[in-house]
Amino acid sequence: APTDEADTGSDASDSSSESTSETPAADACTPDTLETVADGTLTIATDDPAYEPWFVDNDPTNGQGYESAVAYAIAEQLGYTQDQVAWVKVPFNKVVQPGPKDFDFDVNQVSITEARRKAVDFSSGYYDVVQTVITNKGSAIDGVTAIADLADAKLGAQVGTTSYTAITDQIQPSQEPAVFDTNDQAVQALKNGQIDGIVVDLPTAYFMTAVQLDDGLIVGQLPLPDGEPEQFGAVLGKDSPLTDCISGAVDALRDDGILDQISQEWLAQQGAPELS
Amino acid sequence: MPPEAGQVDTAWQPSDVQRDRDEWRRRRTLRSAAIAAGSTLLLLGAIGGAVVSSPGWERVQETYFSWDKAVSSFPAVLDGLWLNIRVMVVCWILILLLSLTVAVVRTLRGPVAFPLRLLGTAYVDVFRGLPLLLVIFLLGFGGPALSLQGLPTSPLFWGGTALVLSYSAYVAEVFRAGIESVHPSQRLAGRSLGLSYGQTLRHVVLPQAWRRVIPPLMNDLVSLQKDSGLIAVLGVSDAIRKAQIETALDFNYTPYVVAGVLFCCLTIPMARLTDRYARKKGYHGAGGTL
Amino acid sequence: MPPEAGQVDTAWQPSDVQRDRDEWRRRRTLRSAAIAAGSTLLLLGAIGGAVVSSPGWERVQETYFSWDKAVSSFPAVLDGLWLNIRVMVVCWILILLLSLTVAVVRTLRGPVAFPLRLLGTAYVDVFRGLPLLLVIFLLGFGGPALSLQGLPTSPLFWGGTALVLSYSAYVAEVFRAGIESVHPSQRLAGRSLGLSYGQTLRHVVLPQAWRRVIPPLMNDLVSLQKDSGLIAVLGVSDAIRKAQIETALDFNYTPYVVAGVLFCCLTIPMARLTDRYARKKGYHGAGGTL
Amino acid sequence: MNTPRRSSPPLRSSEQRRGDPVPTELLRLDGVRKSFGDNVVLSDVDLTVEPGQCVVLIGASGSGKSTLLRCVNLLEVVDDGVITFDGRDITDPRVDGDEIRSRMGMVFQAYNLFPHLDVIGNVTLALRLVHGVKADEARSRGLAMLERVGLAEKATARPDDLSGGQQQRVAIARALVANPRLMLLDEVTSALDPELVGEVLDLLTELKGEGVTMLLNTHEMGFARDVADRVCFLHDGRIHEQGTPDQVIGDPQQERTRAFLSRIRY
Amino acid sequence: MNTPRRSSPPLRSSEQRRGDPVPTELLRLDGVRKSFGDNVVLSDVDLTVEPGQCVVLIGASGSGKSTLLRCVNLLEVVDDGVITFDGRDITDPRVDGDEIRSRMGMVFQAYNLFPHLDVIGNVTLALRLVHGVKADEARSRGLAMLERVGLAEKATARPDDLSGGQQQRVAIARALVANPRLMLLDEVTSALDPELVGEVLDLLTELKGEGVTMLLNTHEMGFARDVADRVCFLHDGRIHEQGTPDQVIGDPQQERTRAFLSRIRY
Ligand SMILES: Nc1ncnc2c1ncn2[C@@H]1O[C@H](COP(=O)(O)OP(=O)(O)OP(=O)(O)O)[C@@H](O)[C@H]1O
Ligand SMILES: Nc1ncnc2c1ncn2[C@@H]1O[C@H](COP(=O)(O)OP(=O)(O)OP(=O)(O)O)[C@@H](O)[C@H]1O
Ligand SMILES: [Mg+2]
Ligand SMILES: [Mg+2]
Repeated sequence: APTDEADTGSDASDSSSESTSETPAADACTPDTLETVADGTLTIATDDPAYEPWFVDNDPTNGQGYESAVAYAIAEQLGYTQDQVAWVKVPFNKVVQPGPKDFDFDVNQVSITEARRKAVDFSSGYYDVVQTVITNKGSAIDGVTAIADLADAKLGAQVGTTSYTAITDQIQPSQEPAVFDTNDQAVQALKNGQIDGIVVDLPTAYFMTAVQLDDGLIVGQLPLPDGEPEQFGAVLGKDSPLTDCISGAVDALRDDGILDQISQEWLAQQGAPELS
Repeated sequence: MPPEAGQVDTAWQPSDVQRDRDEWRRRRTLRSAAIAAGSTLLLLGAIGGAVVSSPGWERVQETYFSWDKAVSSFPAVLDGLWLNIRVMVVCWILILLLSLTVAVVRTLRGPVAFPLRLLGTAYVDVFRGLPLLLVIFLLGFGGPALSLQGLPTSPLFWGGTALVLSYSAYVAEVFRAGIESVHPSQRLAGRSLGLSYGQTLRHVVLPQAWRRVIPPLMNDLVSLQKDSGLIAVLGVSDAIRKAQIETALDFNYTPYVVAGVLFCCLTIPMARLTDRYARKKGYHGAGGTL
Repeated sequence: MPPEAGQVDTAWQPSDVQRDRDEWRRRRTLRSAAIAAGSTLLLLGAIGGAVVSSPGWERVQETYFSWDKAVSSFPAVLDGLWLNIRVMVVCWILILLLSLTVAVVRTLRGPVAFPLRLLGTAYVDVFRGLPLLLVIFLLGFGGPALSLQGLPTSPLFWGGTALVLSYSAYVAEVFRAGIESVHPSQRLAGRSLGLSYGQTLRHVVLPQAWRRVIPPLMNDLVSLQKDSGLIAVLGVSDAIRKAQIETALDFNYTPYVVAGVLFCCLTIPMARLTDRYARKKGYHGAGGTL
Repeated sequence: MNTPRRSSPPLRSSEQRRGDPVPTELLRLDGVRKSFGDNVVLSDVDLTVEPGQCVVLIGASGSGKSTLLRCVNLLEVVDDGVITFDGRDITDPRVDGDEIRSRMGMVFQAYNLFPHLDVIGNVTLALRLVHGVKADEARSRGLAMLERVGLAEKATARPDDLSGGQQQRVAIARALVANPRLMLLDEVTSALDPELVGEVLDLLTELKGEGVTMLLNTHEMGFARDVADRVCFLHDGRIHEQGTPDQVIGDPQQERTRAFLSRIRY
Repeated sequence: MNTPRRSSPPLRSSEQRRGDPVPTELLRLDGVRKSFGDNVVLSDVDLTVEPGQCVVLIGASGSGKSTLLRCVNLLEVVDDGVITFDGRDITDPRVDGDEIRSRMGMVFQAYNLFPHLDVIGNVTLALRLVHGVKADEARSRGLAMLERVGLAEKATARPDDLSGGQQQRVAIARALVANPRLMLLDEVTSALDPELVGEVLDLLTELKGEGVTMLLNTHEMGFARDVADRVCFLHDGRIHEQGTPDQVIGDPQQERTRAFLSRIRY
């Protein structure tokens, strides 16, 4: 299952806090010099199954979906062609384990946090996360506009996500949040009326309300904790030699507006009302 | 009434009294059986009816019992099942070996065997106590992370090791109960023939223990078959994981049901065969009409 | 050499020959025990040494055995364990009741009981065959989806039902083996006293079957304790789920180990107590020095 | 051992049947047949036992002695024939077998005590469950019965801790405690050490002296001679010879009886 | 039954000991003592068995007869005293018990056949495993032995399908097939139906006629009288009286022996 999560997002520009320079020399980051696991090939990992709208049809190789497109863009930025990119399916638990890795980096909606940096490296963030509350029409929290009104709700989230932390830290409901292995199990529970609402990132919220729920609706988005954006970043092995290059590539994509372009293409762009 | 002496074996005919009785018994049996069958069916029907006529049934049926989805997900799930089967077979053999060793060690007596017994007991206690998932995590991720020379990093290797270690602790207890259920006089009879401790164990005690532990072993084999899927957390795809992947495409849970049916197709014949085998090997059974 | 007749019981002193032998045996026992203990320690030491001196040990230690993380995650994991315990206790009672009923039904003979027996067999086959996770999915999500009047939608209710149904199929087989291991003559003895079928079952067969099934029941209880956590997929948090949540904060897996240790703290005393109980209840054991 | 039997509470069945004419025989078998599959174990067996009588079955192993007793105790369903007990056809399928069994006492070859209950528990189980006697009274009646078989001090012992002879005496006490109309005893001494045989046979002799009706089978010809009112020789499921012990054992008329008796040597 | 014993292959131990002076006694117990916890079961037992002799132990249940045989078979470790077998002190802890046991044959009270093996499998198990006889030869020796006990046609039957007497004869064949120097027989007829006792005792009488050395215990006084060269009366773990059968059984000197014999009535 995909996993994101964080306490406090770190700023995109200083995300690779362990790297010495923000923009490494471009010539150090070519397919010839990069110490990838397979020479001349960029091996990218994600979980199986991979969910929309981040991937489409559980097939990362088709370049469709936000993260698949970003991954190919990073590869292109580093000078790899389409067919020099290999995908491997790696469960999330394995990505963050110590030990040798059989991939160069992993994209799997993983939120960047300082605590996690003790275990893995992160690239610069490639997506700014907003946590959103969704529900079914007519539920107990239909029409809620203030966070305080969610206090008695039974909310659900996926395990290991920052959405869960958002419930416990920001909403602080009286009922213990329900934690699910995957988002679609949370959706099932919502349909059954076992929970009142789900907290997910905004793009997933759009996908769920539009596709998975018959009469789902977005209640609103949670305000950013202390104003800092939470970001998804690519995950690399601890002290990976590639971290700086990947971060450089992400930064370049952001600066060139390519990330925005990809986001326009794959993620619904309407905002949601912010809960007070 | 009674038949003539001398023609009993060949030409016995039931007396009138007996015919009456037989008739009465036949009618009563029929009636009772009909009542039993009827009430069973009624009960099942009532449950089924309640389910089918419930407001949510249509949605449940679509989500869990969609024929199209079953057909389309079948190949993938079957493919995953193949992994379960291979893991199960290999691990089961290793489990039998390891658990038998541990069980034998735990039945040794005397001060000489004390450290071994202690080791066996500690092993059983710890690995029976630890959740299998944890053992798989520790070995499956921790093992390769140690980067030990000569040991493979394959998730199948480490996941299999975790399964074997965890299950052997359970199965060792089953074997121990079996060994302890063989009457001590059998062991004495073996020793008095000049057989050594090991020979007696091998040729006298274990063959008898073996028959008695078949039903509980069967239980463990069935659950191993299913737990073999837990090594999916290490990144290999078993039937359940494949079902999950299929489910993610359109959030239809039918593939899980397909996996369940496939599992049943494996375990039910296995259970029936074991039952027959156990019975042939002389389970007498306290069940009876009296 | 031998003592004088008449003073045997009170004043027997071993003869010189016997003293020699005792001395020789004592020395040999000591030596063998030392060898056994030594080699055991050596083996464990070698494995431990290899692990600790491996290149990846430091990272592994940090990831799995971090003291700070253990302390910080302990309260949450303990809180989750409380759920496991509650679920386990309630479900275990229900499991014993249901499985005993099924086992008794499966040992009935005669045509009258045929439909019941069929039902019992089908139940055991299906629910033993289906992976527990699947049963939890089907009932935990499918059950509430039916929106049946009068039934709660609580995941604890439906998850508990799934556990009870699944485990009872296993435990019923254990009970059945136990019932069938009671010698038929015991049943006859009961009936000949005028006890009815049910009274004989209740007062003669089951008390004897009970002692014999304690070790396998213990196995099942231990695994129930751990599988009780599977209902976490329905959104309630058990010890393992809590550990997972803690782990997600910083990708440190120590909370899993904390959960494992807590589980062991529950199961090991339980196992020791059952062993003692089973032994007191007259397990003779084919183990012995001969 | 000195509690006279007649001081026990009156028998249930004789209360029920008050007023009816008392039939001369307590048990009557007419043309009883029993087979297991193709194996015809009993055929055309006629036999009567009068109240107070002691009838002894003798015959080779496999001749059907145990099967006959089990049929009378309704532990087996006969193929044909009528067994009348206390004036009632108990082979009728409409009869409540539990009730009939509760009025007989049966003791098996291998004593079949319940290992999970102590001695007094074994003796009082049926009293409490079947005869509805309160725990207190059951206990005192059980103790009195144990006293009578000389085992009062073993009341709280486990059956496994008793010698074979003691176990068998407990089994007899268990069968006897509910004042059965008829005692069925299936080779009650054959699993015992020879010196323990005596104590059980002594007890039976005593019971016979007290007027307990008994149908039993044994290999102890000396004992059969001493206590039997009538001896029946079974061979291949048929009664070939019956009469007083002196007739059947002392002076057998049939060739088969003689052959059987000669094989029992030591 | 007509294969003479001496045509069997020569005994292993007599080959090993060729040249040594043959000791007059085969088995000798000196001051043997055995206790279980506080319960002293044997004390100060002296006994000798000469080759070809048949020594019979008699005594009440619990007097220690089985324990004595088990001590000789090294199934129990004595507390004190010396047992000499074939000239060697077998109570010495340095002795290889398996090797000693392989030169004795022991038959138990409750016959202890292996239920998972067929009859021939039971008989040949030790031949193959202990005496290193090839499967073919073991089989033919086993069959010859079964022939001798009159059960050749039951070679492939399961023990559970045999009658008690047949089972016990198989157990004797199993013990005898490896040509033991000494046969130990622990109440081999006490679990049998009286008419089956005869066939086993006949076999033993025959073995005795062929010169097999036997140490046995029995409750069949008639048999003891017929075959024993010497009878030993055990009481409370001590040998109180020994001598010829006519002396001990016919004309016991000790009060205790008389009391014991009088208790065995039928
Ligand atoms: N439940 C049964 N099923 C099949 N055959 C049986 C059953 N019970 C007894 N028999 C057969 O019936 C025959 C008579 O058995 P039964 O036990 O009545 O003999 P018996 O005279 O009591 O012998 P013994 O002196 O050995 O006790 C035997 O051939 C036996 O194999
Ligand atoms: N393994 C044992 N542990 C403890 N006590 C034992 C053991 N074996 C025998 N005994 C005790 O030793 C005593 C003698 O037993 P043994 O079996 O030698 O008697 P026996 O003369 O063979 O009697 P029987 O004629 O009943 O077979 C008995 O009191 C018995 O309880
Ligand atoms: Mg019988
Ligand atoms: Mg004995």
